[in-house]
Amino acid sequence: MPCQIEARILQNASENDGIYRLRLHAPAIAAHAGPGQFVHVLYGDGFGPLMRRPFSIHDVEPAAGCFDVVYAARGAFTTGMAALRAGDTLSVVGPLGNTFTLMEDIAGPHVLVAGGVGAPPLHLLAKTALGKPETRRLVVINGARTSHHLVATGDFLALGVEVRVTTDDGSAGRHGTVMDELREVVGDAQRCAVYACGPEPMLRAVAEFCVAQRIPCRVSLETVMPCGTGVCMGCVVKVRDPNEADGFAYVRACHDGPVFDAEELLWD
Amino acid sequence: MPCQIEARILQNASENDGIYRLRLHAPAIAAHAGPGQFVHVLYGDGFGPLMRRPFSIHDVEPAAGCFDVVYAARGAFTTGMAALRAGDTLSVVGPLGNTFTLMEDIAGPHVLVAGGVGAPPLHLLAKTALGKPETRRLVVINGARTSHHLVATGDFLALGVEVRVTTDDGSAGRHGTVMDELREVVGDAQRCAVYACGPEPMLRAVAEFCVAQRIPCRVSLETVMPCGTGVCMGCVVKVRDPNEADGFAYVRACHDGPVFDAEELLWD
Amino acid sequence: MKPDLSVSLGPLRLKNPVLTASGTFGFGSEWAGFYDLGILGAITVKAVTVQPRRGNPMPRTVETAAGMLNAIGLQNPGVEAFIAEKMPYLRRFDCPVIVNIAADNIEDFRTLAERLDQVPGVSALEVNISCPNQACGGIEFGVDPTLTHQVIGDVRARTRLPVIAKLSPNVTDIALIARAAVEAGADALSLVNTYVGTAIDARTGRFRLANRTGGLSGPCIKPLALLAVWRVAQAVKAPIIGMGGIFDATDAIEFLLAGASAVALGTVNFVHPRAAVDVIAGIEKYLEERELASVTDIIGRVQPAV
Amino acid sequence: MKPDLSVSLGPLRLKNPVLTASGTFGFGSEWAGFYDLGILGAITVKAVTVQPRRGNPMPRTVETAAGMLNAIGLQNPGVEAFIAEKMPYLRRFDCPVIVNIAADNIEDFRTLAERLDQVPGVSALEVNISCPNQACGGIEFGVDPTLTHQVIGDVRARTRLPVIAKLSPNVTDIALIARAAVEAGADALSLVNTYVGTAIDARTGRFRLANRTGGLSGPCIKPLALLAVWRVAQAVKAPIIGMGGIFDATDAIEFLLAGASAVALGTVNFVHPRAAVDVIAGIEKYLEERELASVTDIIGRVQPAV
Ligand SMILES: Cc1cc2nc3c(=O)[nH]c(=O)nc-3n(C[C@H](O)[C@H](O)[C@H](O)COP(=O)(O)OP(=O)(O)OC[C@H]3O[C@@H](n4cnc5c(N)ncnc54)[C@H](O)[C@@H]3O)c2cc1C
Ligand SMILES: Cc1cc2nc3c(=O)[nH]c(=O)nc-3n(C[C@H](O)[C@H](O)[C@H](O)COP(=O)(O)OP(=O)(O)OC[C@H]3O[C@@H](n4cnc5c(N)ncnc54)[C@H](O)[C@@H]3O)c2cc1C
Ligand SMILES: Cc1cc2nc3c(=O)[nH]c(=O)nc-3n(C[C@H](O)[C@H](O)[C@H](O)COP(=O)(O)O)c2cc1C
Ligand SMILES: Cc1cc2nc3c(=O)[nH]c(=O)nc-3n(C[C@H](O)[C@H](O)[C@H](O)COP(=O)(O)O)c2cc1C
Ligand code: FES
Ligand code: FES
Repeated sequence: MPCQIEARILQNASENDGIYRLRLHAPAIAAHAGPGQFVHVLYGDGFGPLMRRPFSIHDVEPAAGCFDVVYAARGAFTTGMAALRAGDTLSVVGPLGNTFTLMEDIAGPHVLVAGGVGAPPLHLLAKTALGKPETRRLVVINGARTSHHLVATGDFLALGVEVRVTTDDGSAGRHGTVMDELREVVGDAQRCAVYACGPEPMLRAVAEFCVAQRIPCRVSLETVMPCGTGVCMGCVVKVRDPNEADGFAYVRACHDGPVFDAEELLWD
Repeated sequence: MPCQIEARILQNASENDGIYRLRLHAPAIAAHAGPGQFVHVLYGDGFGPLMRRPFSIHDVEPAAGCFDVVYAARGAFTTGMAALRAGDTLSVVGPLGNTFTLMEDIAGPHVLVAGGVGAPPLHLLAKTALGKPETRRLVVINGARTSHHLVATGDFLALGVEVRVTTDDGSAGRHGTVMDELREVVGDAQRCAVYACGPEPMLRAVAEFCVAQRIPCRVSLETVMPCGTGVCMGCVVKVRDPNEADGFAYVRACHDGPVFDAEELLWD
Repeated sequence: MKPDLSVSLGPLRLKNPVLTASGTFGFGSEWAGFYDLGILGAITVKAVTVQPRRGNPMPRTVETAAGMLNAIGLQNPGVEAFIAEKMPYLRRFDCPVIVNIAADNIEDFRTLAERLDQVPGVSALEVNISCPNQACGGIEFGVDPTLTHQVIGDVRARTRLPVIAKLSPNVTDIALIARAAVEAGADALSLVNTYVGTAIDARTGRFRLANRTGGLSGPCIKPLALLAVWRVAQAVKAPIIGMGGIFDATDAIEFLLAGASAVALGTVNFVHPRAAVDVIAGIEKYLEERELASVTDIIGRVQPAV
Repeated sequence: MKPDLSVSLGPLRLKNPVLTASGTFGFGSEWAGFYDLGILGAITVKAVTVQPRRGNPMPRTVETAAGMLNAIGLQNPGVEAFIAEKMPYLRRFDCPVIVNIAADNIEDFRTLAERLDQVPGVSALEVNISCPNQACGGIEFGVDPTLTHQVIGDVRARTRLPVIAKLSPNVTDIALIARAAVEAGADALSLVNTYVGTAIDARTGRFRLANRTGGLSGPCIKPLALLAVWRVAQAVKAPIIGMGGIFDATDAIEFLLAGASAVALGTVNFVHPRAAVDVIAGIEKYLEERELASVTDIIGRVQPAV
């Protein structure tokens, strides 16, 4: 059950080029948040920005009543948010959306494909998956444009999981894309499961590859989300629906997602 | 000639209950600003607030290239401005408007009536008047609701001029209004000149008193000022004009004022 | 003594004047975490059509200065699924349910009116005449007084429920449309629906909405909506549900002063899910501070500036 | 090579597409401190009437969400004083001067057209048909195609200057009015003028403007203005001067993409006095980055979203 909280900022610091980590005190959210879920954030009382923006939950410490968000300062909202300091407050609504759940009966590795600021939900997934009996092997593929754009690599390493870094320019890890690593990991490991979050072209490549290879795959999608709570129908994604004309329907990314089975999705 | 400057904030600190002093680095403005003139201020790139707000120039240090504004945090704009810190920038347009000029051939005192946040232009007037041959005697009447609402009293005292404080509740100085002091100062001093700035009801009382007593009087008026530069006609005040129907015209407070001769003004 | 917040919208009696605006509150079921829906004056649900509607392609919304454009395209499960799947939940609350009905032809409006007439728990119909009429080459029903009269009259003839006409503000003279709706039998008027606008992405050179145009809502339209309400209040006696950019109790009071008997909260629900709670409390406080016994003491009471 | 910024507005050739919007730039003389007026594509001055106008009582303006309402009431010194006192200054700059003319009866429009026809330095007339017509019981000229045709036709017949019709957006179908203006001989169209709205002070229970209603301008109206421009561009061939909430070069480019041949800066002048300088530079940079030879390469070139 989502709730609305004026959360105190415990920390809001730069991690990498334009990448920030925000720690918020919001016990009611920290108590329930699962991997893949997000919070809908607003700062200021003015109308610029007017609308909330969604951010995935990167980490939770239910005991301390706090959770972390990792975000990129891109447009007006996120650069404005980056200027806030510890002690300021931020209005958050959450936790929202569905969760990544660990797929069952996976003999091979669970492969988490994290592109750029798509890393946060997969970090929380990795953290919750660790130690569970179904998690025999966990591989994180952590890609970005350059080493400066890598997100959460240190956090993944700190979890002690296997991390394979790729950068488009070779400035860190493998010179290539997450797809190169994915093909390799899948190649030597049958019956794996894939979980992905990142920019849309990457997600599409991962999803189409997995569908073609019959590898079970879940992806977390980003769309513009005016309400985040399922009431406005502004955030829909196209999914297969044999009962509908042309075989597709629009479902809410905020409420029915953001995590979808790659099999269901239709890409334009 | 007004100019537009991205001015660096040198200081922005609370002085009294909700009263702030802002020091800005803006040499082109500091070099030319006179008493009664104002700057038109904007903060942020967003549209909330959208419009600039006018603030009188309280003090200038042309040599250091900076000037001061003293303001009350009231609405959205001024409370937002109060949250800025040294090192931040603020867009200022100025200096704008006409100036208080010292009236000539005044045998008695020049009486400066400063109500609440009307003090700033009179502070700069007092500072520039000091030492001029025509300034034989200078009396500042500095009024406010309570001692917590007094503005610039310390600054006036530091100039070494005669300061008469009044508060509505008697928490500092005389228990009464600036009008009580004004009547007293005028009573024992013939041929004085009055300069006033403050809330409209006070200004009206001062102006009507002076007109009735045939005391030369200049008042600085506040109206909503969308442009501050004389182009929008949004800030007008009603002045006598025998050439117009009904004997009045509207003139721009920002460009033809903000300082007007009390004789000219018509109060509704 | 607490002030009396209750108001009447024709035959409909509300415990307070704060409603949700259609399309911004879904069918209520997502709101359980934020507050008890029973506190609301009434719930207005998302537009319902005869057949299910899939809605428009994405992108469907874009933020603009102090507002947003939407082009959802009336996505909804259709009237039968609404009655079967959504009404049971809505009936649980101590709060009238206003069903917003939409159609692109008169026949569908008639069908909806008849079908919903006897459904338990439905308290009123809000007729969304902002849709383009297929039979008239895509011109909106609500921009033409004759079409407005026809739709409202036909709905009126087919239901015993109170009929609320939801007016489009995209017209030269909204009072003219309001009069047509009232003459055709509308018990109350809702205004305003969204203002039609667009957004373009200079970087890509493309429209930002797949549908090209969308409806503008939020604080940016408040000055326009407030005037529309005042003008209609001068022109007709029917009670008005005012909306358009209401974000807090002060905004709501402005609409009441302009002549609205009730207000609806739209876009604000996305930004402040608990807005209705705050607006109801804020209206009560305003009346208390002024020692007014009833909210009806401020309706339409705006005075000249000077 | 620098891109070519010049555009044509019918017979009027401008060195770049950036103008000032009438009423937001006075008669230019206050701007000397900010930049050389000669950089502008054209200067459009404040509305001029036959007789001097004192304007409305205060308050005349109020800030709203991302916008402002104004009810200045056409305060101006009258056409004779304008010619004698304002034109000499304006003639000094290497920049066409467009004179905005306003009247509440047809006779005055004719008088203004004849009087200004031969005044040296006047490059075009912009006919402000958003004023209420006294002879028609206060209905705005610009909301009625017949009245629009009459005013523009009468002005057209009395001047050899290019005639620009400035359209009101407070209409059901702005393309209809645009067509009437073009048929009557308008060389170009300016749109939009302000949207009529109001503001109420909940604390005092009063209207915030002495005039009760005012015209809404600023970023809040941009989505509406942009659509108006696009619609008119689809309907007529006449060149369009687009305006409404333009605050930076990106906004200006959006209007050009929507089909405006030039843009005018209004409310932004109050907030960013040097806006015109930045907008001209920003358009040039945009074209350079895309290796486009001329600003005409983007006019009307908006594409579907997907
Ligand atoms: C479920 C979900 C989880 C997300 N998690 C993260 C995260 O953990 N870290 C992170 O850095 N980013 C995350 N994002 C993206 C983040 O919401 C956008 O980066 C942010 O909205 C950009 O806002 P802006 O104003 O700074 O930039 P803008 O310049 O406004 O926009 C930049 C991009 O964000 C998109 N955007 C704008 N408004 C919204 C909105 N209301 N909802 C969604 N997208 C919008 C725009 O279309 C544009 O592509 C997530 C998005 C979704 C949908
Ligand atoms: C020439 C001049 C000099 C001024 N000097 C000072 C000063 O030295 N110190 C000081 O504290 N205040 C000064 N003011 C007043 C100051 O401009 C207002 O207090 C400020 O605009 C309030 O803005 P706000 O958003 O915080 O409050 P709001 O809640 O927006 O408004 C509070 C009051 O300010 C008025 N106001 C709003 N916008 C404007 C505007 N654009 N122009 C003028 N008034 C507006 C409102 O009508 C209202 O009465 C001066 C005003 C003028 C006209
Ligand atoms: C996303 C969205 C969907 C809407 N859907 C409907 C609808 O289905 N039927 C309707 O009559 N109005 C609909 N509206 C209009 C609102 O009910 C309301 O009239 C309008 O948004 C103005 O109010 P606001 O500014 O408070 O949002 C919708 C508005 C939005 C923002
Ligand atoms: C204070 C003010 C005065 C205006 N006066 C006039 C006028 O005299 N004649 C006219 O045609 N338009 C007038 N306008 C309208 C503008 O020219 C312009 O059409 C409108 O403001 C929209 O542009 P903007 O949003 O960029 O301001 C005025 C606008 C403002 C804000
Ligand atoms: S964001 Fe509103 S339904 Fe998903
Ligand atoms: S504020 Fe615009 S003319 Fe004075």
